[in-house]
Amino acid sequence: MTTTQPQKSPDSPVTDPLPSVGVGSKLLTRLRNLGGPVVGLVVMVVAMSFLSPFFLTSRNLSNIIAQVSDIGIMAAGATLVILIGGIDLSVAANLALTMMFSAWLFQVIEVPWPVAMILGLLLGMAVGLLNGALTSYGKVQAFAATLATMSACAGMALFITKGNTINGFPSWFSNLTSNVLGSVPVQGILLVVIYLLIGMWLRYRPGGRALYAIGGNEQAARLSGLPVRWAKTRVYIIAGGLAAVAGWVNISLLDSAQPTAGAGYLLNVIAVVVIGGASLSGGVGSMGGTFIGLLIIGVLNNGLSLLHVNPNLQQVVIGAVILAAVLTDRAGNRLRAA
Amino acid sequence: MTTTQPQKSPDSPVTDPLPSVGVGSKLLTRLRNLGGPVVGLVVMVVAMSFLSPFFLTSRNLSNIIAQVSDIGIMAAGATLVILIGGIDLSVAANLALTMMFSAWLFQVIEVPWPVAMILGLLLGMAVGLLNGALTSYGKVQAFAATLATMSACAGMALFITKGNTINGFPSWFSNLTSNVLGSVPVQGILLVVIYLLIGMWLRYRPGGRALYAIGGNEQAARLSGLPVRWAKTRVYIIAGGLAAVAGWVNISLLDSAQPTAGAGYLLNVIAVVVIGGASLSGGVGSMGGTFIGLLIIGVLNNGLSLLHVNPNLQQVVIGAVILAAVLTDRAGNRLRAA
Amino acid sequence: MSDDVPAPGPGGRALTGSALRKSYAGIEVVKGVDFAIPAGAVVGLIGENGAGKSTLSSMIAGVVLPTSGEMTLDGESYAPTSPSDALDRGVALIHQEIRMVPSLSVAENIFLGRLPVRGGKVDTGSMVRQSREVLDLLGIDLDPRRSVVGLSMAVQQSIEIAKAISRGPKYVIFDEPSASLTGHETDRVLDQIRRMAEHGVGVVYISHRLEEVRDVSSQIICLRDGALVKNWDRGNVPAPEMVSAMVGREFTFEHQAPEPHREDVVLEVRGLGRKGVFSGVDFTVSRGEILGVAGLVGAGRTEMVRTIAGADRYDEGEVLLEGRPVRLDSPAAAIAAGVVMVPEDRKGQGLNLGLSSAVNILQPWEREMGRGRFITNRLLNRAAAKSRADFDIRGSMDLPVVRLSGGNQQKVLLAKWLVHEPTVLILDEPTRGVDVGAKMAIYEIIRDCAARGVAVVVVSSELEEVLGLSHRVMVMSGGRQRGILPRADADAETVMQLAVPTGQQ
Amino acid sequence: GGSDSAGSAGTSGGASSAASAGGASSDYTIGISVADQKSLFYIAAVDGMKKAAEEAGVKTVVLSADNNSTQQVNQVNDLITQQVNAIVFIAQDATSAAAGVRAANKADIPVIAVDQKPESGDGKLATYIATDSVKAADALCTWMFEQMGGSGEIGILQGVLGATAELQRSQGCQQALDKNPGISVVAKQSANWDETEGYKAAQNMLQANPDIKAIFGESDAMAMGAAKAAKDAGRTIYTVGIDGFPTMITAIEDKLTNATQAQVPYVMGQQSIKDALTILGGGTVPAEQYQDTVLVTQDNAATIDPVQFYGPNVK
Ligand SMILES: Nc1ncnc2c1ncn2[C@@H]1O[C@H](COP(=O)(O)OP(=O)(O)OP(=O)(O)O)[C@@H](O)[C@H]1O
Ligand SMILES: Nc1ncnc2c1ncn2[C@@H]1O[C@H](COP(=O)(O)OP(=O)(O)OP(=O)(O)O)[C@@H](O)[C@H]1O
Ligand SMILES: [Mg+2]
Ligand SMILES: [Mg+2]
Repeated sequence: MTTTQPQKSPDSPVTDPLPSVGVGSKLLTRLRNLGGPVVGLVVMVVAMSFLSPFFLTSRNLSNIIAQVSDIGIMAAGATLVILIGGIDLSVAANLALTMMFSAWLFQVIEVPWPVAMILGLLLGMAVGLLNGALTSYGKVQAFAATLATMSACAGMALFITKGNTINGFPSWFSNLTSNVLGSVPVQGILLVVIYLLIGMWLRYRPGGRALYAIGGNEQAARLSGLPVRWAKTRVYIIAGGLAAVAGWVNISLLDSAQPTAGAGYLLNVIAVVVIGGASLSGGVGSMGGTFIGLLIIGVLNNGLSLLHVNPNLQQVVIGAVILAAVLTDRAGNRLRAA
Repeated sequence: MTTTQPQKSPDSPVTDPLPSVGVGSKLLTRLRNLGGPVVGLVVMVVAMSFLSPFFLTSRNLSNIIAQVSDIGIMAAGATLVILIGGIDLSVAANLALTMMFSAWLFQVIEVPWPVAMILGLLLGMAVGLLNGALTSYGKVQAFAATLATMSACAGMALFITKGNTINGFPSWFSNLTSNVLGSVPVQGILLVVIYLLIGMWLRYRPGGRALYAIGGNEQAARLSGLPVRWAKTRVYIIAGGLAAVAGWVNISLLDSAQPTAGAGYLLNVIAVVVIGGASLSGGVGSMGGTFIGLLIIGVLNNGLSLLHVNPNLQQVVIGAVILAAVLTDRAGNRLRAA
Repeated sequence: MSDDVPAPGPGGRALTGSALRKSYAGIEVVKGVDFAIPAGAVVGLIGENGAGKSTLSSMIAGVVLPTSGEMTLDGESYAPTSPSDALDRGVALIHQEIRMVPSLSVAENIFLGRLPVRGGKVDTGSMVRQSREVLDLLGIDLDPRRSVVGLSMAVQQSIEIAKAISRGPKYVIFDEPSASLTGHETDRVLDQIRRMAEHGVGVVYISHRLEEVRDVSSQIICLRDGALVKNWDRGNVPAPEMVSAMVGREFTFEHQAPEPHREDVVLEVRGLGRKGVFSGVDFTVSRGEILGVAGLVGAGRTEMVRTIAGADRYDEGEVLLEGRPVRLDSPAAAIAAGVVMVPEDRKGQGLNLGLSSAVNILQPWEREMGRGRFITNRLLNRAAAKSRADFDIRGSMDLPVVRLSGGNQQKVLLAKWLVHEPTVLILDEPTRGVDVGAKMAIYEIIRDCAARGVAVVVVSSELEEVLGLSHRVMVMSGGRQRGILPRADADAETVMQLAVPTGQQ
Repeated sequence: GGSDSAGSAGTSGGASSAASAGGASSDYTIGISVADQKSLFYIAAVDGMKKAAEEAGVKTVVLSADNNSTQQVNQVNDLITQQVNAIVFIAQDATSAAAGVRAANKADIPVIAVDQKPESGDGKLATYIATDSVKAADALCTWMFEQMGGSGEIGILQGVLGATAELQRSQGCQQALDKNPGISVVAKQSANWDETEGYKAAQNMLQANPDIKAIFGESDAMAMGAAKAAKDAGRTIYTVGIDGFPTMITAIEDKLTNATQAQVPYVMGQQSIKDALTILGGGTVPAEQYQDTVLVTQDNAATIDPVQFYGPNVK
C-alpha cells in the first residue's frame, strides 16, 4: 500500500482544525489555537493586576465587559463579514441611523418603544441587505459599497433630527443596563449570548461552516453547490441587525440617542476582529478570537485610564500593544494566510 | 501549496481588452479601459456645468485641483500600497506626525525650514519603512500593522506640542500655494507631476511593473526572481514619504501645522483609490484610475457646495454617487478582478 | 452528426446534449456539439488543448451557461444555471483546476456544500469516517482531520476525486483527474471509475494520457476546435488514430537527446536535506544531461527541486554550480546564477492569471530589458512573439492568461523560463495538462535545450515521460533518494520497485 | 455664585438699523462657512443666521466643512467663486480660520468671524463674535471648586485632543485650578466630545479614584455621560459641562447633573448677519464682540428657556 503520510514541514506548523478527541485537553487546544492574542491578554491582565489595586475588583471587571459590549456586538457581525472576505464600513453609521430612527419613531411618531426598537432592527437589517446585495449580486467591492452606505447612513442619521439628541426613553428600558445579574451587567450577558450563539453556529452548523469555505475559496464553495451569494448577503444582514442591537444597548445605557453616536467606532470594531486573529482576506477567524481581541482592547482602555497614562501617549501605547499582540501571533498568521 | 488564486468566473462577460491598432484611438481605448468612473466623471461635469454658472470658471476648476491635492498626493501612495494587496491606515496620521515634527523642529529647535521639511520627509519614510518591515518581513497583516502605527503616529503628533498648533512658517513657503501658474495652482502641478512620474514608473519600469505581479500572485512573483519583500517595503516607504509631502502642502496652504490635521482623510484616500477601479485584493489599479477617482470626489464636493445641498444630505448624495460610479464599473471590475 | 450519437445505456437513462454552443465575446469555442452520456458508460473525451473540453463539461455541470442548445437528463429537460443546480440533479464535475478551501480540513473539503448534520450539529464523526472510507478506496493514507494547507497537488487532486465520488452522483465528469498523479494513483482512480460505471453511473473521462482513456472508456468522443469530429463506440482505439483525429494530421515522435558531456558537471548536490521533508540527496547533472526524477506522490521531489531553485531553504548539505559552492537562498539568487525552475502548480506559483501572456513570459527578464529604456507594450509583444512561435502558443499574447486553455497556459509557463538559456533547467511536471501534440513539442524543446548544453532536471509523475526523456533516472521515496539508474537499466519495474517505500507492502 | 454674567448686551439695536439701512439688501448673498452641521452649537448658530437673513430678506449660502479644516478653506474658496458679498465664518479651528480669512481678504470680501479666530493675526476681520471659552471654563470650574469646598480630587473629560475648544476649555479650567491649590486633578481622559465615550471614561475614573468628588466635562455630552456613570456606580459627585444644550438643562433640573455654561449660538448667529448687513451698508461694528455665557445651575435651571440660546429648532 502506498504511503502518502502527510508530513508537517517544520516551518509551517499545521494545527488540527477539527477538535481533538481528548475531552480534557479540548479547551487547552482551543486556547492554544487562538495563539498570540491570548498570551497578550494574559500578560496584560497580570501586569494590570500588579500595577493597579483597582483592576482586579469585580466591579471593574464588570465595567470592562459593559464598556466593550456595544463595540463587541458590532464586532460579532464584523467577524462574520470579514470571514467571508468582505468588510462592512457602514456598521457604525448604521448604529447611529437605527438609533435615531427608532428614537424618532418613538418620540415624534409616538410608536410604542418595543415596536420602534424592532423597526430599528429591521432598518439595520435592510441596510445590511443593501450592502449584501450590492456586494454579492451587484459584484461591487465590499469596501466601495459599504463606504457608500456608510456615508448615506451617517447623513440620514443627522438629517432625521437635524442633529438633535433624543431623550426620554421608557425607564424600564434604561434600567435594563443599570441592572447587574450577579455582578455581570445585562449588556455583558447579551454580548456573551450573542458570541456563544454565533460561535456555535460557525463551529457546528453547515450554514456557519459555509462562511469559512466562502472566505477561503469562493470558487470552490460555488462549485460545491453552496448558495454563495445568499450566504454572503445573509452575513451582511446579520451584521446590520447587530449594529441595531448595539444601538439598543447604547440608548439604554445613556437614555439618549445621538446622531453622532459611534462616530469613532468603526476602526475599533475592525481592529478587534483583526487583533483576534481574523484575516481580512477571508476564511480565517473565530468568535473566540474576536472575543479575546475585544477583551484586549477593553482591558487596554480601562488599564490606561486606571494608570493615569498621559492621554496624548495613550494612543502610542495602544499602537504598541496591538503590534505586540499581532506579532506574537505572526507564526499563526503566516499559516493561516496560506 | 493550495491553489487559492482567485479566478474570474468563466461566465462573466468579457470585453475585448485588446488595444485597437489605430494610433489616434489609443487615448480613447485607455479611457475606455478606465471604464465606469470616467463615464461618471463626465456625466457629473456636464451636469454641474448646467446646474451652476460658477462651475466651469477657470478659478473654480483651479480650486478643485488645489482642493484635492493633499488627498491626491496621499492617494498616489495608497494606490501603490493597494496594488500590492496591502493597505496603509497610517497615512493620514503620518501626515499629522510629519507636519508636527517638521514644525516643531523649525520652531522649537530652530532648524532651518527646508531642513526641517526634509527631516519630516525622512520621518514619514521611516514610518513607511516600519509599516513595510512589519508587513513583509514580520508577516503581520497590513491592516493590523498600519492600524498600530496609525494609533502611535496620531498619539505622537499630539504629544509633540501637547495638542497645540504651530504657526509662523516662512512667508515664501505659504506664498507657494497661493501662487498660480497660468491658472493652475502650484500644488496642482505638484500633484500632476507626482501622478505622471508614478504612472510612468508603474507602466514602463520594471520596479513599478513588479507591483502588479506581486499584487496579482505573490508566490509567482517571488519564483520569478522578484525581490518581493523589498519591493513591498519600498512601496510603504514611498507612501510614507508622500504623506509627508502632502503635509508640506497642508502647512503651506494653512500656514499652520495642527496635530489633528488629516483626521478625516483616511477613508477619503482609500475611497479615491477604490473608486478609481483598484481592487483591495491587489494587482489591479492604475494612477489614471486613481486620478479619475480623485476628480470625482473633488467635483462632487465642489459641486455640492456650489449647489447648496443641505450639508447632512450631501453625505447621502456622496454615498449615492460613489455607488453609481462603482456600479457602472462593475463589469470592468469583474473583468479586472481576474 | 446526430447519427453519430451513441445509444443510451441500460434502461435508456442518459445525459444528452444537442447543438450546444458557447461563445466568449463573440468567439465560438464550442460549436454545436451533440453528445450522449449513457448511464453505466465511461465516455472518453479527448481533444487538443483549447479544443473546448473543459468548456463543454462546465456547461454540463452548470458552471457556465450555454449560449444556445439543449440538454436532457434521463429524459427530462436539463438546464442547470449553477453548480448547485447540477449537483441537485446528480451531475458532478471534478474541475481541471483544483480548488480547495485552505482553512478547512480534508474531511470538510470533501463534504463541502453538504455537511452531514446530526442533532443540529455538523456530524464530524461520520464525516471523518466517510472521508476515510473514500480516501482508502483511492489509496490515500491521509488523516481527514488535518488541514489541506501544505498538501501536494497530487493529494489535493485525490481529495477532489474523493469529493465527487462521495457525493454518489448519477453522472460525473472527470476533467483531467490524473494530471498530477503517478501511474499508481491513477490506476486506483480508474478502478473507482470502472466500479462507478458498473453501478450505473455515467462518466465522462477527460485526459491527455491516451493510454488511460483507452483503458477506461467504453466509448470515446473527440473535439477539435469546439466541434465534435469523431465518435468511437468502443474504448480500445489505437493511439495514432486518436491522435490524428485530435490534431487533424499524422505525426511521429521519438528522438533522443545526444549523449551528455559527462566530464562537465554543472550541478552537484551533496547531502541536501530539509528536516522532516527530505534528506540525503546526492546527485550530479552534467552539461547536456537530462536527469529524470521519479517517485510516488509525496516522495519529496517537489520539495527537493524547490530547494535547489532557491524557493525553499535547506538545513543540510550543499549545492555546487560548475564546481563552486553556491548559496541559492532566494529564487532571485538562483535565477541570477542561471538556475531556473518551472513549478508544478502553474496557477498558484507559476503564472499571474490576470496579466497577459507577454507580461507573464517576460516577467523575470524585465529588469534586464528595462535597462536604460521604457518597457512598452510594443517591446513586450516583439519579445514575446518569438516565444509564441517557438512554443506554438494558441491565443493572443495580449489576453490575460486566465483565458487560455490549460495546455496553452503550460506553454506560456515554459516559455517564461526559456527566454534566456539557463545553465540549469528544473522542470516539475512540465507537461501537466498538455495535449499529445504539445507534449511532443515540449519534449523536443527540452531535448534541444540539453543538446545545447543545458543541464536539465525533470520531475515527472508520468513514468514514460521520465524514462523517455532522461539520460539517468533518480528515484525518490519517502523523502529519500533510493538510487540513480542509467537509462539502460531504467525500466518501469525497477523504478517502481525503488519508488514504493520500504517496510510497506 | 456666578450667575452674574447672564444676558447678551447690545444686540437688539443693530437689527433694526441694518434692516432699514439695507433697502437693496435683497440683492446681497451672504456666504456662511461652518465647521460642521452635526454639533448643535453650529446648527443653532446657522439657524440664527438663517432667521436673521430671512427677516432681512437676503440670500444665504451655507457650506459645512464636516470638521475638516482643509476642506473648509476649500469651501471659502468655493464661496468666493460664487461671488458672495460677505462671508460669515465659523472656522473648524484657528488654522482654517487664518487661511480662510486670507483668501477672503484677497478677494476683498468682508469676513465676520464667529466662535473662532485666526491665531497668527494675519488676515483682516470685519468683526469677531465669540464666546470667551477660556473665561467660561474658568468661571465654571471656579464655581465647581466652590461647591466642593475648595479641596478634593477631580477628573477631567477632554474633547478631541488638539481641537481649539478642547485647548481653550482645558486652559480655562487650569486657570481656576491655579487659583485653587486644594483641588487636584487625578484623572484626565479624552472622550472625543462623545456621550458614550464620556460614560465609559468616567466609569474608569470612578473606579480608579474612590475619592473623586467631581468631573468636569468639556462638553455637555461628556458631562452627561459622566453623570450617568456616577449614577450607575452609585456615587454622588459633581458633574459640570459647557454648552447649555436643552437636554443638559433638563438634566440639571432633574438633579442628574450640576451645572453648565450655556453659550448663545443662536444669538451669535443672528448678530453675525446683522453685522454683515451693517458693514455692507457702509456702517461700522466693533472689532470684537464677546458674548458671555450663562451659568445654569440647579438653582436657576427652572427659569432658563433654552430657546433663547439655541433657537426654536434645537430641542
Ligand atoms: N472565460 C473565457 N473567456 C474567453 N475565452 C475562453 C474562456 N474560457 C475558455 N476560453 C477559450 O475557449 C477555448 C476552449 O477552452 P477549454 O478550456 O474548454 O479547452 P480544453 O479543451 O479544456 O483545453 P485543455 O486541454 O488545455 O484544458 C480556448 O480557446 C480558451 O482560450
Ligand atoms: N508546506 C507544506 N507543509 C506541510 N507539508 C507539506 C508542505 N509541502 C509539502 N508537504 C508534504 O510533503 C510531502 C512531499 O511533498 P512533495 O510535493 O515534495 O512531493 P512530490 O514527490 O513532489 O510529490 P508530488 O508528485 O505530489 O508533487 C507531501 O506529503 C506533502 O504533502
Ligand atoms: Mg480543459
Ligand atoms: Mg511534485
